[in-house]
Amino acid sequence: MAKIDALHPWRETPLGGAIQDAGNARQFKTGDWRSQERPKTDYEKCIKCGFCWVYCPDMAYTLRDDGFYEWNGDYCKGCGICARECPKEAIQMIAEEV
Amino acid sequence: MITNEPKDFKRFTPKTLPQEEIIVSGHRACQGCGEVLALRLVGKAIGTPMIVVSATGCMEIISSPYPQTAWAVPWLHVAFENAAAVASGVEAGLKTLMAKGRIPRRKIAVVAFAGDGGTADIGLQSLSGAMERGHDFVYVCLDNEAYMNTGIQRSSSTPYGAMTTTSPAGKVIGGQTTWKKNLAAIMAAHNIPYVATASPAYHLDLMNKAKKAAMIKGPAYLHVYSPCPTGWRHGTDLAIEVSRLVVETNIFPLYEVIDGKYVVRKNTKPKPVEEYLKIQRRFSHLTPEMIQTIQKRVDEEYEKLLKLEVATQGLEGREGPKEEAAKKD
Amino acid sequence: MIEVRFHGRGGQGAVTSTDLMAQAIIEEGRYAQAFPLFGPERRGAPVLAFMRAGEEPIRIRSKVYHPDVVVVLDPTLLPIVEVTSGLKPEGLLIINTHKTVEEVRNILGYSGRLALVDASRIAMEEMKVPITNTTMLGALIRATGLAQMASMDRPLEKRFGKIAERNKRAMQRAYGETVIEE
Amino acid sequence: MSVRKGMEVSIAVAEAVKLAKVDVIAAYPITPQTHIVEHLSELVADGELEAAFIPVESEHSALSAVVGAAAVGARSYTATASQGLALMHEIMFIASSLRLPMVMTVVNRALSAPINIWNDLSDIMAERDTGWIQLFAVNGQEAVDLTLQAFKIAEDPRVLLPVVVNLDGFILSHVIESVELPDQEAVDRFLPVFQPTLRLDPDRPVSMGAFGSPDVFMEVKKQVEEALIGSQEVVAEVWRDFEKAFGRSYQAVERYKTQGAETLLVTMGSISETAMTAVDGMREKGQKVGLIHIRLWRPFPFREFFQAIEGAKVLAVVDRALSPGGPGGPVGLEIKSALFDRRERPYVADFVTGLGGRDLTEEIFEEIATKAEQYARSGEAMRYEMIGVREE
Repeated sequence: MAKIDALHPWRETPLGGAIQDAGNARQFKTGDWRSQERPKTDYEKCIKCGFCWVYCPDMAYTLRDDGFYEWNGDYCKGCGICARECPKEAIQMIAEEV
Repeated sequence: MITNEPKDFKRFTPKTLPQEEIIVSGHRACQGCGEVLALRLVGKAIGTPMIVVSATGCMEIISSPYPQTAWAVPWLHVAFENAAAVASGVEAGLKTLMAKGRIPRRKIAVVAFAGDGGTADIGLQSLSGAMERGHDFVYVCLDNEAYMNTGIQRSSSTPYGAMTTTSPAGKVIGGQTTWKKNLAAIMAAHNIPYVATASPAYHLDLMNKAKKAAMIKGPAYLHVYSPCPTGWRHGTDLAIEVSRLVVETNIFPLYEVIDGKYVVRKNTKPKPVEEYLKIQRRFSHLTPEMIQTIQKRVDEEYEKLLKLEVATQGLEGREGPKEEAAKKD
Repeated sequence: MIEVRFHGRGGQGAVTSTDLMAQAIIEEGRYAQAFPLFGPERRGAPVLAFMRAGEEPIRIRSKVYHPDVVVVLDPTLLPIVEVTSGLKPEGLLIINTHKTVEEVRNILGYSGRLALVDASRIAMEEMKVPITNTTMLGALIRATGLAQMASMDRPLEKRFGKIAERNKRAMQRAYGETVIEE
Repeated sequence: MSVRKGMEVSIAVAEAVKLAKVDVIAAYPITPQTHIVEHLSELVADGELEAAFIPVESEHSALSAVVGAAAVGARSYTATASQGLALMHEIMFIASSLRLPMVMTVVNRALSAPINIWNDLSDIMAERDTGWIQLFAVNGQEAVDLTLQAFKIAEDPRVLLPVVVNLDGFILSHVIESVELPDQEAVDRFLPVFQPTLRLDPDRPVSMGAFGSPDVFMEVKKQVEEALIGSQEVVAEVWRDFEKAFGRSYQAVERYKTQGAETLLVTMGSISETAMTAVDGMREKGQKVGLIHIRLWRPFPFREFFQAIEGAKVLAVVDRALSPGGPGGPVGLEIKSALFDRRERPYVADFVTGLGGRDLTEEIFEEIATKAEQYARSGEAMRYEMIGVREE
């Protein structure tokens, strides 16, 4: 289990336990949760519809300048929604190398 | 077809979807979570500046493992049954501080997120109060049809027949014995300006409704279907598939109630409910009779909805259902 | 008293492993305790579960910090979780992997007692699912003698009913195919 | 120049909330708090108080809404009693741990069952461990003054904790008595506009109310505890400022004729005034009796308490709540524990009385003081006694 980082002494605990650094959960790489498979995009088939980006619960796709969508292994949990919803079957789930 | 959308409301199109996210990667939702996806799309549609109030539940737990937060917008969680009450205080506080010039006057979307348990059961009273008082905020019920954060216990929003850990598929009682509480109807009965149901598979429809809800002055209620692979026992890749099937089978019709007038997205050739039920193991124990009961009730509820549309819009002899269905979303 | 730590992922039945093992030990008239790392278990996320076994009633309620045995149900955890942390010097590490002893020792930089078995393959062949929780119990029993294989029958039947038989077969195969290296 | 007027104490408290220029009020009606929230509604409706009044559907939502308002930086207020306070119980702990300043008036009333709308302290005593600063008013003037002070204490950056001001239901809240309302300018100088430290602000997003795992929970709780203990200095400071501004002094533990007293009555709330009159009578008859009343209940003022009881041989504690099956009334319990490791300790006799609005007359206080002395002389250990209950 990834230890929660920044276990500070009580005096350094932020007021009321409020987390000041919005979005700092990005530090936690949920990509470690993949164990079986991960998606791979065949850009020949991709028509830039963006469904992979729209339907990803973990926002593991980012829009590239060329209009294609880039997969980010740091956060993808390997659920397979993108592969299933890609209208052109451009995304296949491939085995995670163990 | 009445379409009195707010004045400067422009519908999202596939090309005009905003990039901004209100929640970031690194949250701890399960693989393939439909609820965090629904939350993300609603937040993206409403956009900032926004202040979010969450009820206790999956979305609150997975997004705020102190000292980390997945929220990119200001966020407050107090307890399980008071998201609407806390949001009332946030809204009233902002309004007064702006009136007194203590903070800049601008439109800040106040959005409350809660699950079905936090909305239909423990939080119903504070929700009713906030709606009746007319606070200018959006309440979003992310309906994954059971208490998932505590381990898949039944709620009043669990569908008839579904197996949960407190409505088990027993030899004598086969799963949930009650029909799903109709929250959208309860909210519509509060005569608030806007109520809508939405499903992540119809993301443009969902996002347009969320945007409209935020733009309309006064309280708005969004009931968003939110698949949970862990709780519904289906593949982690099926969140969108079940979100589509639930609409195609008329189990979860998509509609709006704008100033009391129902606007229903027609579906005149619904798929049989079985197609939806069979891909989820929470329904694997259903007998043919139970499936028939569900089919019959689903058809009745859908007919009721169409009648409500006619009744509330008071329009006679408008376009028949066939022409309606032709218009694809 | 023996203390065991199980490493798995949410939804993979790590907790079931500890429960079944504890039940079997108790059926043999000895004492055992099984419990997960309490907290919200999320499908896919790395999780821990613990077990204690002994001749006398066990009166410890804290987590296991210095296990005698560590069982790793899922090889994909090795790069991201320090599975050997707190393991006693003379402790035993049991891993579901198709890799060889040398490869595992290099990856982990671990020179202690090691037991390996390709539980994923066995589970797929015997049960058609990549769930290795019962399969790995075969390896655990083989490597530690914590209980008799026969003592697993009733707990397995109670827990899995019709599909208990498949689980038993997978467990038997793991018992046979486990490679132990002092 | 402010002038003394005859006014119902509830109305006076509402006027104090107006003087404090509160931003948001959220309240649900409950006897005997209703006159406060009714008058506040009138002030808002007449435009005399620029504030949002949220007529919530329950006390649980009242405190929840106030937490929401405080979280966006609004000066926020609510008032309740008895069952309403009990319904807020869950949120009381959360408000303090979120370090959000707010002020609540509790018009003390008995907890059911049997349902009873009259006065005792059972409602607030059930909230002892919620992390709120707790103050007690003895008369109408104090109720006004403490309300203004409560906002200043709560909002002090060294404190940032919610504050509750207790005043007895009916026997104080519904009494017309002489009250001097300070003028607005003086209050504005004493209590400037609220400058929030923690605020939900889209330009600087923070997450409040996060999920605290075992690794971090105790650190957050330690911070709240230290803030609560540390708040005692700020309370004293605020009282000094108040005295400079308005000429009325306040102490954590107030004394009445304690010089040369061997027996001290220990009271809380408005019954202290009746007890003072009883002390006058006993002093005239030569009984060496005095009185202290605890104004600051949380954080418990140990130092001031020990100073106030110096020289006393017997403490006759008047508890207005019972801790069933426990070592007696909550106040007696706390005093015995505070004294436990003192070298010399006065004899402590704890009397639970006046529950559910039973009237406390001078005679009862004389009986309490006299009985306490008898117990002390007999050297017999006395856990507590419910005095005033009909035996026959």
